[in-house]
Amino acid sequence: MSYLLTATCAVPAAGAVLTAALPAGSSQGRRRTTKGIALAVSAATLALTAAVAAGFEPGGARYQLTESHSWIRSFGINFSLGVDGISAVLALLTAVLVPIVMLASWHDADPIRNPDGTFENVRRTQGFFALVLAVEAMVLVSFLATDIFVFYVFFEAMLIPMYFLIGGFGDRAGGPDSGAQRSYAAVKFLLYNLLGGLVMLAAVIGLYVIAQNQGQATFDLPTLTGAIADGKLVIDPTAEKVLFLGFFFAFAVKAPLWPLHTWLPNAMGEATAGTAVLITAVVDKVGTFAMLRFCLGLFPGASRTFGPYILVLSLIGIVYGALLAIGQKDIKRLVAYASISHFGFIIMGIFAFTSQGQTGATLYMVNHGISTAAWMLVAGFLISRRGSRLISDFGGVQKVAPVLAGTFLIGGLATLSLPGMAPFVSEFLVLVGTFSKYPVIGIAATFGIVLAALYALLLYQRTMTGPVKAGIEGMADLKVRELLVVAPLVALTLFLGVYPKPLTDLVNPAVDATLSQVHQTDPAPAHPVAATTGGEHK
Amino acid sequence: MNSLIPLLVAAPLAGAALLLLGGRRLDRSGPWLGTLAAALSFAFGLALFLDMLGRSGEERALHQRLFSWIPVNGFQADVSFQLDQLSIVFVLLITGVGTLIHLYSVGYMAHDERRRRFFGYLNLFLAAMLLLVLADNYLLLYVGWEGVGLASYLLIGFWQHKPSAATAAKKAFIVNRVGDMGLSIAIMLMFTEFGSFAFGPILGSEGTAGGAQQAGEGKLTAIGLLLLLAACGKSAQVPLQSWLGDAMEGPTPVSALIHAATMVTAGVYLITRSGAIFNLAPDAQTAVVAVGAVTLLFGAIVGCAKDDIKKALAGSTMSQIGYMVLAAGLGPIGYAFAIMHLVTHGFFKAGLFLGAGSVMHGMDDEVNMRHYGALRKYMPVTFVTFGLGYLAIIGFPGLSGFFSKDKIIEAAFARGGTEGWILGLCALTGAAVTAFYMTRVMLLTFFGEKRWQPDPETGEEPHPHESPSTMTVPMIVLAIGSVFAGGLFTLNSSFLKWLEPVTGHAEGNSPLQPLTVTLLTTVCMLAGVGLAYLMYGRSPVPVTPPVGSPLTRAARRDLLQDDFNHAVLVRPGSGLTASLVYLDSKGLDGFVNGLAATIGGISGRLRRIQTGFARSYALSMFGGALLLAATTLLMRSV
Amino acid sequence: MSHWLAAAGGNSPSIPAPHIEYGQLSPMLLVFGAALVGILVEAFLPRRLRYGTQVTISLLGLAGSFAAVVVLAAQGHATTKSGLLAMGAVAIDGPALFLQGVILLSAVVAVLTYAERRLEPQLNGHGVDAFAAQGASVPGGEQERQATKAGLTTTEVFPLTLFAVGGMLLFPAANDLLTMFVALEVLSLPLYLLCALARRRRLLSQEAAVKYFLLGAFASAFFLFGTALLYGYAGSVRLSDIADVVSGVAPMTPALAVTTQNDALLLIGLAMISVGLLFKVGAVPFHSWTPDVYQGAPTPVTGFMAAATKTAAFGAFLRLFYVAFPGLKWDWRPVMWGVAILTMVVGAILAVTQQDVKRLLAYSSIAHAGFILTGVIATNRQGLGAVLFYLLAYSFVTLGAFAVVTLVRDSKGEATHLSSWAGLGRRSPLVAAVFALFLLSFAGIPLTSGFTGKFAVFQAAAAGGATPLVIVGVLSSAIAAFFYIRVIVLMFFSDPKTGGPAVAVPSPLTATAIGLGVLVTLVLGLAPQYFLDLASKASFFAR
Amino acid sequence: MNPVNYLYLAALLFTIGASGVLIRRNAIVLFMCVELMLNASNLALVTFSRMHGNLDGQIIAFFTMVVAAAEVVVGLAIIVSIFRTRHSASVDDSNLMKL
Repeated sequence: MSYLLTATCAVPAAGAVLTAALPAGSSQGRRRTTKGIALAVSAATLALTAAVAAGFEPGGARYQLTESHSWIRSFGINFSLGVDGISAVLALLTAVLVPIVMLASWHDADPIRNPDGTFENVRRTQGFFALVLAVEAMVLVSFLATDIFVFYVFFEAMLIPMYFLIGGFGDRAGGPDSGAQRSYAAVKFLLYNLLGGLVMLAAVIGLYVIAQNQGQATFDLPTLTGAIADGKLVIDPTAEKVLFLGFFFAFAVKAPLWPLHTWLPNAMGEATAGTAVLITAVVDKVGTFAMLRFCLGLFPGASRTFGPYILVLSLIGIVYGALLAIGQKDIKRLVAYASISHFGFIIMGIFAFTSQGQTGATLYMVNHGISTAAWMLVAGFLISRRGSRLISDFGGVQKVAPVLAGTFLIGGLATLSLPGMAPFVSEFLVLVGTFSKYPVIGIAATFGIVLAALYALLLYQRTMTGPVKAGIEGMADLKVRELLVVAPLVALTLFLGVYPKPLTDLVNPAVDATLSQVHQTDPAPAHPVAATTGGEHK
Repeated sequence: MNSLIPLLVAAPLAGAALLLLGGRRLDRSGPWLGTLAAALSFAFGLALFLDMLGRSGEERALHQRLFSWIPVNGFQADVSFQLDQLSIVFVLLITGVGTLIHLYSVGYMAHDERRRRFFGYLNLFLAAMLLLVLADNYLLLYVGWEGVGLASYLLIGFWQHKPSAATAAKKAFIVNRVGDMGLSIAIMLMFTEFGSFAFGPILGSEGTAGGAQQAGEGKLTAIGLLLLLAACGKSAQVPLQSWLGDAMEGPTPVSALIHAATMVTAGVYLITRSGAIFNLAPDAQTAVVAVGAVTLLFGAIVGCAKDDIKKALAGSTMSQIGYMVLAAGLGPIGYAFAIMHLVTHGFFKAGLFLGAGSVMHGMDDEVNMRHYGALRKYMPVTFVTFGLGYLAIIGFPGLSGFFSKDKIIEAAFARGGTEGWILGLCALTGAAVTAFYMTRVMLLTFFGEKRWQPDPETGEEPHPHESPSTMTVPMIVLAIGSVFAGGLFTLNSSFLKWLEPVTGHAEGNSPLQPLTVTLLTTVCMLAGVGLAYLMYGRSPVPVTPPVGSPLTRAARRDLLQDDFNHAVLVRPGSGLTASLVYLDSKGLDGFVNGLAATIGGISGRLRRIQTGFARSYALSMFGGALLLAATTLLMRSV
Repeated sequence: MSHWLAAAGGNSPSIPAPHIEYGQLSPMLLVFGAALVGILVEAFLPRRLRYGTQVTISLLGLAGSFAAVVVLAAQGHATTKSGLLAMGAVAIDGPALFLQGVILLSAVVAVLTYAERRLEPQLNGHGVDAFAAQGASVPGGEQERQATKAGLTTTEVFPLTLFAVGGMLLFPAANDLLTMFVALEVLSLPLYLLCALARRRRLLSQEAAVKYFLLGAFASAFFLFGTALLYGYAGSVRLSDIADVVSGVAPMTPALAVTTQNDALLLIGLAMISVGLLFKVGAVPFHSWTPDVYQGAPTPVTGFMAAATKTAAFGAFLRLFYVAFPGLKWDWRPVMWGVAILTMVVGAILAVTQQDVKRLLAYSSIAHAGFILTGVIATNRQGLGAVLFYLLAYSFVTLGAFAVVTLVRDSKGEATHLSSWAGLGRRSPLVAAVFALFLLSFAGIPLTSGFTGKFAVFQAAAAGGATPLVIVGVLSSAIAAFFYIRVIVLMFFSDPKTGGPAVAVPSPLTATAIGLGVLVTLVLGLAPQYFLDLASKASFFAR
Repeated sequence: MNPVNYLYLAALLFTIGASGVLIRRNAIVLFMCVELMLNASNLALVTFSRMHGNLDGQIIAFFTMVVAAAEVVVGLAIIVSIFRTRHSASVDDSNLMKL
């Protein structure tokens, strides 16, 4: 048994504890040590995750590098980890984004200097970076867990560090009531997700009891899905539907699917840009990931039954999110609504039940993570410079800070899925995958790409172009640290747009396995022809 | 030679990357670097062309597969190129005209501090456009398709500090996106129909039947209409034409390259490339010709009313592309003519735009033709090259436009029946109107009295002067092309034969003799010129435009296209958005908050039970005991 | 008289000496013994020595008792050798020993918080604790002033607590209704007194005591009347005998033939006994004393009461329903469903608008009683184990939380109004973090003991066919989460009030108590297997 | 005499006691009502003891008396101390804590 996966999750967890325990102080040196250690831990995690992805053989078993440690025997719970292609790419996404988020949030958690020169809350720095590492550890466990209970525990537990990240660290750009707004956002985030999680808890228990009654007292995902597929575990259709809805509700809240999305704009709007990225690019992905892994594998029948309805909801989400994004006055809320639209695409890809759709959805999770991170973090740099989140406070930034404006545009273009950039690949796959089974929904979703262009470019136009507005003059362009944040994201966006094969190779087998779990196949073309010309010069 | 094909794209792409990432160090050398990249690409294109000439007709098409782009089960998207007779025409046009315009821009943008970026964008455009015409499948074409859209967006909005430029850029992108939607749905439809979206398997090649031949007409019509939607967006055809006029906010070389010679003709390329589909979908073809015919008149009418020289030319572009689309819609009989007109139009329209740019350059960026006049004396080279382009576009016998347009009109009549007559007459009318508005431009700009206005801020009058040689040389080259290209192509039907392996060939059955058509066209042209001379040549032109007829006023407002879009799309759209924002905060969020408030309210009410009186607690216990006993008893009796 | 003779049977009236297993009763005997020694200490030792002696005696007694429990369990009295003691009056079995262990540990922690003398400002150079200088003095009167000046302390609280603990140990082990009643009174009476002994806010304290006392006595009366009715029905108060009569396996006598005809006796008796027990666990609608008493009592007592009383009462509840009334499952389960649902929902909803930490925790304890009831209703072995585990987890979180409450003080003593907790996280991040951990455990967030407990209970309930209860439980958990989180928001995300309370630095006593709470909360959340096993092994009643 | 009549009496006494608790304000009286309830239970116990012919009920009654006595001690101590504070034995005066 290899301990690589445990190590991957344990390193950030240990790092979180270590970071939290570091001595506090207002001195810059102390802060720098804290940040350096946290960054080093996240880099180590990235290395481990890369080792996991490198060690994964696409042609091999469904779950690889598996390990299982007895945890709570009484309920048949093992701390089981395993990686498949989908979780590998998502773990990689997490590990890549966390150091970047840290770097981007470098000064966001410095202690607040009082007017009299003293510092308030000197543990802020330690707290922030420890919480980020804690989130990373929990997200990684969620992605890698092959035990439903373990997944559930960390799926829920990650709410707490997230909650403190949202509520405790604002972006200092809010109005006078920003504190109240922030705690409102944090509470809303927590309660919404907790409610989802508790409903799921009931479903988890229900599933366990059903399995127990049929001699399968386990939470082990491969065992359960195998038993369901072999007919050894029979869930009554009504119960299956209820359980599916229980699971799905939690994931739909987290994802977030319309109409359960209303926590996201508040959370992303009030949190720091780094935290907002963690929410939308990392934590929310656990929701969509879990739909793919748990809902489909455990409840194939119910998934098929509810699939079309979920498609409709996701379609509404796509259009609704985009329209709302167009109507926003606040940059970060705009990004949040754009994310809601994107999550619609992801969920649509999952429930279209085609390999294009699901591969697209998985890639979409990665690509949305990267591109939204780029967009949001640059927005964060912008906001911290101006001290305002209102779009109307900006204008003409490209004149004074061209690099900032340029990277912001790239982020926006990635968000609108410009071909050549990573999100295009996934968005097109999702659309094509949906279209081949549900043409009407596929066509309707395509409207989303027009609306995406509208919100992304309107935002760029309003903030960056035109004459330089008051308060913008003398705005500094991106600093080296900030460039270090943006450059890898932009590079990844472009690279994965042109050459997504490394990811698709990882993802394809896992998607095949998932599709066969729900007994779905791709529709055959009406008049099949050779897929490619493929020819060299004759 | 195959390996040269990727280099065609790579050269400008590398140039773009270098220029955009290179930083200030390249500010000075940037323009030349960019031009070099374009020229390099042209050289590759030329080499490939010469190589292609050396092979027989069937072996001319080259394929080069680079790598598997998106490999997903049942879905194979490759980065793979196809260079055939049609592509090479485009490659040469794009790189050739592109290089010239790069060169022109070196002079034109010499004083712009952000010129390095400008050349970066231009190179990016070249790369994307080449990708568009070299792709061997629709998805890769789509990448180029949107890539040119991006370059167009960046270049229209190049002067971002001008709100009008930023707005125009965004508008262009978004209108194009509507068209792109058509293309992407078309690709999806192809995928579900054929399991592929590569040209070869679907369209067939050189005698081998493709998947299109097996598919039902309904599906093909749908694909055709969707492709037409895409073409409408990119080529500024009705109803997605509204962005082109505004796109003139970009620097003039951009208008020349992207919004006249190359990018806007991508729609024609798409339709021609997909000929195999359209040939089997007559309804789609009818739609194409209808769009073409409407647009050619629409653009021409708009062109008549504009006082902004670039906007007048933009109307003209729209109209000329209408001709091409019309020709492409006619099927095999028209494809070659569409492409031929596209190439000749590339020459003369680029030349005209460069001329306009030269005029603006001399007139301190004045664009209002009513403030021009008598410039022929001050800018002789510009006058001559512009004049040659003018003659070419109106179809003056012997010049390029004469040959290409004439063929299209002929083919339109050859469609036969009522349809043929309507199309033919539209095309003829268009020719007359073209002559009218181009003569108007010519007269207002170069003839008559000088009507220069002092700068409202500095009070200085412009001092028109000839442009530097980096600008005039490209104009001269393009003028030569405008004069001779048409004749060269028609000679021995060389162009037709060249393209035949790709487009196929068909003989039309025109109700009119070719000579009759030529005569009619010439007469129409002369009538247009004459009318324009009567209106603008004989009497001095007022500096402020007269009110004009309702049609003129509508034409000035682009035939109310923006008003229409505003009323039908923008206003309801923003209303919808605003109401959704309200709904989200008050409805959905309100529900959530309301739920919390309700629980709080219940809690507040329920709290009052806790009165603090021990006896009331005892009462609740007593009641509870009674209830407990009663229900236990009741449970038993039930 | 004739009956008396008949019952004695025969003409040689010799009363057999009851057989008492002192060794196996030693946990209780040790505690009672320590309590008696404590009384003697109060009587004979000079005042200044009493505090130290009492604390030592209490801790020794409790620790000894706990050791006895462990030894008994190790000897297998919890599993294979479980049985009845003292002529069938007391049971020694898994649940009894497990809960006795929990109660004893809680008591140890509670005694630590009782003994805390560093939080109150010193008087005459002496540290004083949370208890009134002289319980009998009139609040604000001359006598009180003098007593305070003299530095008097009420060291009687220690023996009182020991008596209560003794009662609590007996309560879940009681195998007949009489023993149960006596245990109930033995645990209750000292608690009534302890409630009245707060050093600060004595009016509230006395009010709490009088309310608790009157309502407790009222509930006891119900319990006793229920006992009488059940005795009437079954002719015995032994739980197993009642069960036999209910299931019809008992030999039929003429008297039984008469009484068992009337099920009303049985059912009303059951209902009335339930009233007594539901009162103690704080289930709706018998909960109304909880908030007032929790608020008014001295906080260390509240913590003790909340943890240990609930444990003991649920122990008795379980024994009663699992041993005496398994045959009546179909009668009492629907009623308990209703009670559980009401308890969870009302507890959670009422807590939402509370403004006082102690009242908030009181309502939270009501909601938790509801959650535990779902485990009781499961009526399977899993449910039993789950409830045992839940009680263990809940006790320590509760003790820890109330211990933290003692730390947050202003000039008037403990600052229990929520508004004064604003910004605590900025002033004392550690204390706030610890309290937040307890709150999260209450809320049932994974990786804390509260989650494991809730999961176990809900899982058992679902397995026992009470799925709707699980759903209600889950939804009320969500409501409950709302008010726990509200406190966290207040502590961490609100600005501190100027002149607000400060966090007093406690002595190692309270620190140990809090530390133990944290430790148990985390261990039961992260690695609960051992304790789940323990609870699962213990989940078997002797009859 | 039918022992059931004693039971009716016991139930009546219990109800009177419970009603007293609910109705009376004076803490002492209220407490006496509780005692009445306890004694009603005793009556019932003794009756049942007689019916079943065993002594358990009677013995329980003795226990109950002892418990009641202990309760009186504690109860009176509390009531007296609160009376000294407030100069009132009305339980309704003790409602500082509510809601």
